Amino acid sequence: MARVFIPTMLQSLTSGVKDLWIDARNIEEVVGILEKQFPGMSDRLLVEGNLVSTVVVSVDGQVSRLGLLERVQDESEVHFVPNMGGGCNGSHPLPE
Amino acid sequence: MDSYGSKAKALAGGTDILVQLRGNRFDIEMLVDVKSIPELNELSYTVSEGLSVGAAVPCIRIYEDSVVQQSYPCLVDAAFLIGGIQIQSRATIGGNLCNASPSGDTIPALIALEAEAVVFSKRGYRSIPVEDFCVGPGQNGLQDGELLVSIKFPPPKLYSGAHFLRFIPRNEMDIAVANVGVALTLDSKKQTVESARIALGAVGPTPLLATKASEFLVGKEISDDSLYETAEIAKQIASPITDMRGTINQRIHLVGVLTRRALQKAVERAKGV
Amino acid sequence: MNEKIHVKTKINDNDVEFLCEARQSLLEVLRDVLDMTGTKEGCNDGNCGACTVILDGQIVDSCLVLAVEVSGKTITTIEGIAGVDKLHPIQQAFLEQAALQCGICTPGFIVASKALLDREPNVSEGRIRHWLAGNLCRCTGYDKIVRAVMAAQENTK
Amino acid sequence: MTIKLDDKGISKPNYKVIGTRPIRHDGLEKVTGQARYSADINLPGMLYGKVLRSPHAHARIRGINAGKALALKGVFAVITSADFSIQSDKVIDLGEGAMTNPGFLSQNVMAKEKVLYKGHAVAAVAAESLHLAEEALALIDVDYEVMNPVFDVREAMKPGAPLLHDRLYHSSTPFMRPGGLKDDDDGSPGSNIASHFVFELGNPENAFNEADIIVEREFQTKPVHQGYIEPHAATATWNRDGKATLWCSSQGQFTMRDQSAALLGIPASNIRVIPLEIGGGFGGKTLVYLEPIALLLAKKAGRSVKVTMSRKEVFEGTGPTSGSFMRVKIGANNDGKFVAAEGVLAYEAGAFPGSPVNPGVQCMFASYDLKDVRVEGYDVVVNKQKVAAYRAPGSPGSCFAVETIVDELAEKLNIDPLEIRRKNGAKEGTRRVSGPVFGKIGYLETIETAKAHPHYIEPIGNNLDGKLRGRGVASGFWFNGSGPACATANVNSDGTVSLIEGSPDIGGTRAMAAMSVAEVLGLSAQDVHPSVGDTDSIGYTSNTGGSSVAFKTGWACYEAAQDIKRQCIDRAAEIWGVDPGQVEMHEGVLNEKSGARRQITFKELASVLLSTGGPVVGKATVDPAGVGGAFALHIADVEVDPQTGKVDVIRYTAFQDVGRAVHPSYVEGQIQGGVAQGIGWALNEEYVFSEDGTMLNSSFLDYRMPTSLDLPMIEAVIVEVPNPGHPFGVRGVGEVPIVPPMAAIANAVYDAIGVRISRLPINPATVLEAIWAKEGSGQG
Repeated sequence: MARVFIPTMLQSLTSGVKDLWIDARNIEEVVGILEKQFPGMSDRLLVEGNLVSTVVVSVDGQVSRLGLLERVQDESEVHFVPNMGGGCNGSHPLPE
Repeated sequence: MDSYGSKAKALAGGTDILVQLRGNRFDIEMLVDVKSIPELNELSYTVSEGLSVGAAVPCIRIYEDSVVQQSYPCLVDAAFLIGGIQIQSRATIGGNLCNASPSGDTIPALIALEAEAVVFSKRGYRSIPVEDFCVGPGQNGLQDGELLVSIKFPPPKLYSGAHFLRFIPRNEMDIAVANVGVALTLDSKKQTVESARIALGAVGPTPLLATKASEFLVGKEISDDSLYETAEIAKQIASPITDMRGTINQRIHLVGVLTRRALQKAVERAKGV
Repeated sequence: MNEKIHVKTKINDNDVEFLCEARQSLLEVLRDVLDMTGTKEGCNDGNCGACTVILDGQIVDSCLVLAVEVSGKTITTIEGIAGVDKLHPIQQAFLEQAALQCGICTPGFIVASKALLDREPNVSEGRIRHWLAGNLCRCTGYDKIVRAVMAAQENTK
Repeated sequence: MTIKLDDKGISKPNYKVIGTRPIRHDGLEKVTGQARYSADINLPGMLYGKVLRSPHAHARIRGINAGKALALKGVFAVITSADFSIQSDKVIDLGEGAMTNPGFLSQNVMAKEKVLYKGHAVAAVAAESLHLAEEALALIDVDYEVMNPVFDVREAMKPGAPLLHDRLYHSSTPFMRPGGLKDDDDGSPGSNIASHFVFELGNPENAFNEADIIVEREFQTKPVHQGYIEPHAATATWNRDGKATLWCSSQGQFTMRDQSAALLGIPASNIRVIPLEIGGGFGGKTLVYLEPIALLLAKKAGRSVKVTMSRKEVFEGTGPTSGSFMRVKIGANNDGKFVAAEGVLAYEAGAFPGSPVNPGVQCMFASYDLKDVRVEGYDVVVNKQKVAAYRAPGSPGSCFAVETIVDELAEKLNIDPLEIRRKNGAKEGTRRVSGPVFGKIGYLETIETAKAHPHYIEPIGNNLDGKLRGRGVASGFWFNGSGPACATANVNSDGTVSLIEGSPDIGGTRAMAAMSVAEVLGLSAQDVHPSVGDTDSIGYTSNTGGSSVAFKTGWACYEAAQDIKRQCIDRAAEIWGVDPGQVEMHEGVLNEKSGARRQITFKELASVLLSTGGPVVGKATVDPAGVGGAFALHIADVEVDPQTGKVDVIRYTAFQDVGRAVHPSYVEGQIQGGVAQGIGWALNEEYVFSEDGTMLNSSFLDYRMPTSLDLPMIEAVIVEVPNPGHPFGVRGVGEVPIVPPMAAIANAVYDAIGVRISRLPINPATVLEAIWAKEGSGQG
């Protein structure tokens, strides 16, 4: 089971639930289970079956660069966070 | 130049005029390089006549001149802080004067030093006291066909001292928020002021001679109080505007601070400290 | 305005002739006519020093010199600072002291520093800072540049 | 690698090249004037392009008539927005991670229908000379219908404010969005707020009730520019087969290619971007401005075209960073422990959405261990230049606010300002407001180093000449970055390696890249020749940005070298007729582990490669996770002239955990440069606008960046807490040093004159007014 955190502004979809334990092998399954439990979630996280490009997944404190393919281990901590990576990832390209 | 009238301008150092031309600040048809005219390049001094600085003499030549350093340190103050070295290699106090900027960095020093602008045209030479030379922001008193030839400074008097100060937010490469030139002469005991000239810049449409403050100081004994009072009177003539470089309150306040500090330094110089 | 004027001058010890318009600056001619692009344009109004050259022994902003004014004069640009097989001590010091990052202001700083050390072989940190105040650098905070000029001064002794 | 322990017992690899200070590889060209920057390309028959810019801050374009300009002899092409391909204003992904809204980007490059700031590009010409192009611009008639502008972020948020975009999409997800337009049939009211979002941990509302003391203040900052000395320039050719070449300097040749291709509606592979030396970027060279214009002019004119910006155009036509309004409060108990914090940030995006408010809210409390914290951000469009990234985007403003309040808390609670930071400092396991916890970070080590440093221990010195001295400290945080990066390394027969990588080198990263390869192969740094590849000669590499290059590209170079090493081992095994497992490579020598124990040096092997099976080329593509955040702690001493309000910085020391300093000189340089920019931001830099939105100080004379006379020597103290997520322990360096200076100086000014200043810049007028307000007088 992985502990999945709901971003503050998506907690309106979860009636205030801030985090929950989900049994999933990867992020794709995490999002699927979230959607089942809290309809509307995948609308906010996915576009055409992929993570919205402004979203990245953080697993155990590390920003994953694999998106939905990122594997989730037992006891993993999963967050959906704004894409802050370097380079041109981000609506706001980051400087040197 | 005569045939082009107002469509002709003289090019000396070019550090202002070329920038202004690129910014389409005025419409001219002829730019005359006056650096090659020998008379405009002369820097000469005699004990009886004082100093004559050709209009095309660059600042670096002025402040590195040993006579100027010795006898007109206030002119060094002013010429030394125009732009960086690259600008000082080109910029001239003649150009500075003709540019007639309200904040022009040598002009209050020239006014304090009782400088006169020597002007030539087909009609011959005439002299204009520097305090009368600027007639408005960016406007000098030259008529069409007239050329500034040199600036003359009277010989320094015994027990006299002068100083120029400006205030800028950076330490170099900046335009004055306010600037002040002062010159004074003390009595033989070096205690009482016999004559004084205080000039202010960037606090009015043109650099100003602060007549009332200057006159107030005459006959006063040197003290913190008398200098402070003089500075307070100098503030009265200031009529600055608020712009991106400073506010009205800030500028008036700075006139007081700079006048006080410049007077103290001028007194030290007069006393030979 | 478009009529070309013939100018003879001396650049980096070579006699050079060029044609220019009256309105063209020395900087434009160096870069666009003579393809000497080592001299950089940062502001074109005399406030950054990137285009510094030595004109008859004095440093100037070449953007504020009309090309026609250099007739009969002597100019040194960044391309003329190093010897044929050896860098100038200032250039060497800039490399050793890591005194450049992006490098766009570097030619101006090196030319200005050379003029300073040619005039004044014993300069203080304060004098270096004053002399270089007309040259802007946005990368280094000047620390390593000032140290490089001080190091070059030691090395030239 | 050999691991040794340093005096603190921390293991430290025995590097031979990493941590040394070789002369940078591109240095000689740069000190002799040979290096070619963006404006240094002169092609045969080349035309000169210039851009016409809007004189209004907000106006509808009724029509553009370029007939007279085109009729001028020597003018070859005029373009307007009509020449650009039509772009959607909907949020779309450009691919390969570039998320810029192409509609807005296109309109920023060339205004369509409306101009949204003074300086906004409306047309461009190509002519035989620069002066002729400028003359032609003056002949273009643009018919404007002038509209009411709005400049201030708070004004723009009010109902009834002039709207920049009639149908701006209002986003309320926690994720940054590049902004977009609503559907035509969406009848919701218009707004200038492109995005509003909240992050919350715990229950700050309740937690504030537990506080013994709460400090709350409002802060304001102005737009400031990156101030790179090299103005933008782009040169393009467009062949008859539709293939184009673009020479420009940028922070990412691939970004320039992809953005240009999207705006022109052509395949990215039709454009080859050749990166030139870049004369400073600091975030400002991550967006296209002139590049698509140069391409279009070249296409239309049928000749190569160079387009350049003047300094005024750089200020007026490119992106500074946001002006901002912030309200921040922190509650603490009497022993100095923070119990709750809250911040509301409204950042100006300029004409199109995309301010750095999101990183701003995420960085602001990142230095502190807070269980109950709430941050809220607004991205707001105003009639100013579209903001671009600037060094640690978003963080300097919000950290200025937080670090000022932390200083006030320390003062009120009578706790040493470093101690209060240590007591509340973030460490491994601390949860950030956005949720994730920190891995191994070096904030506390940075504070401890500062505490023991002479600058903190030594007294500040006496006041001289009526000037008042003060000392201030402040912290800062930046995430650091990663991204895709590529490297290929060719072994030359002389035993050197030619290295091609994809990151434009702004401040010495080629040296870093070469050193990474040299370390692995046991070569000297000078035996590796690094260069930055063009878009056709190296794999996709994301921008030089986010403090990512030493991390990602350094990693790619490390892997490329490992690839070479593996191949060399295989080759030696082949030559010796042994199993590759029998060969190891150590410090540039290949050894047979047992048996004959033969040896061959890398250099010897390199000379026989062609006769033993062919060349060896190492390659690597990476997209690494494992980024380690950066913390900085700065100490500033200032001297304030209370009569003029002028502040001089007289001593400055910056402490920073860099993970591992690959080339310490350039690490110091990055720190010193960031500090210098921060001092400029703190004291004098700002965009000053007239009431009609004209930037009044669009020159280096009046946009007052520090000169050499305005700065002291800046001591950079490198702290190394290696990042376990990188082969060499690298974190990233360039950005975080700009974060603390504004607060450090504000705190020092407070120490000197006893007035808290909460609006930047802390220029003489501001200081004077603060002193007058304190003294209760109109003037001093």
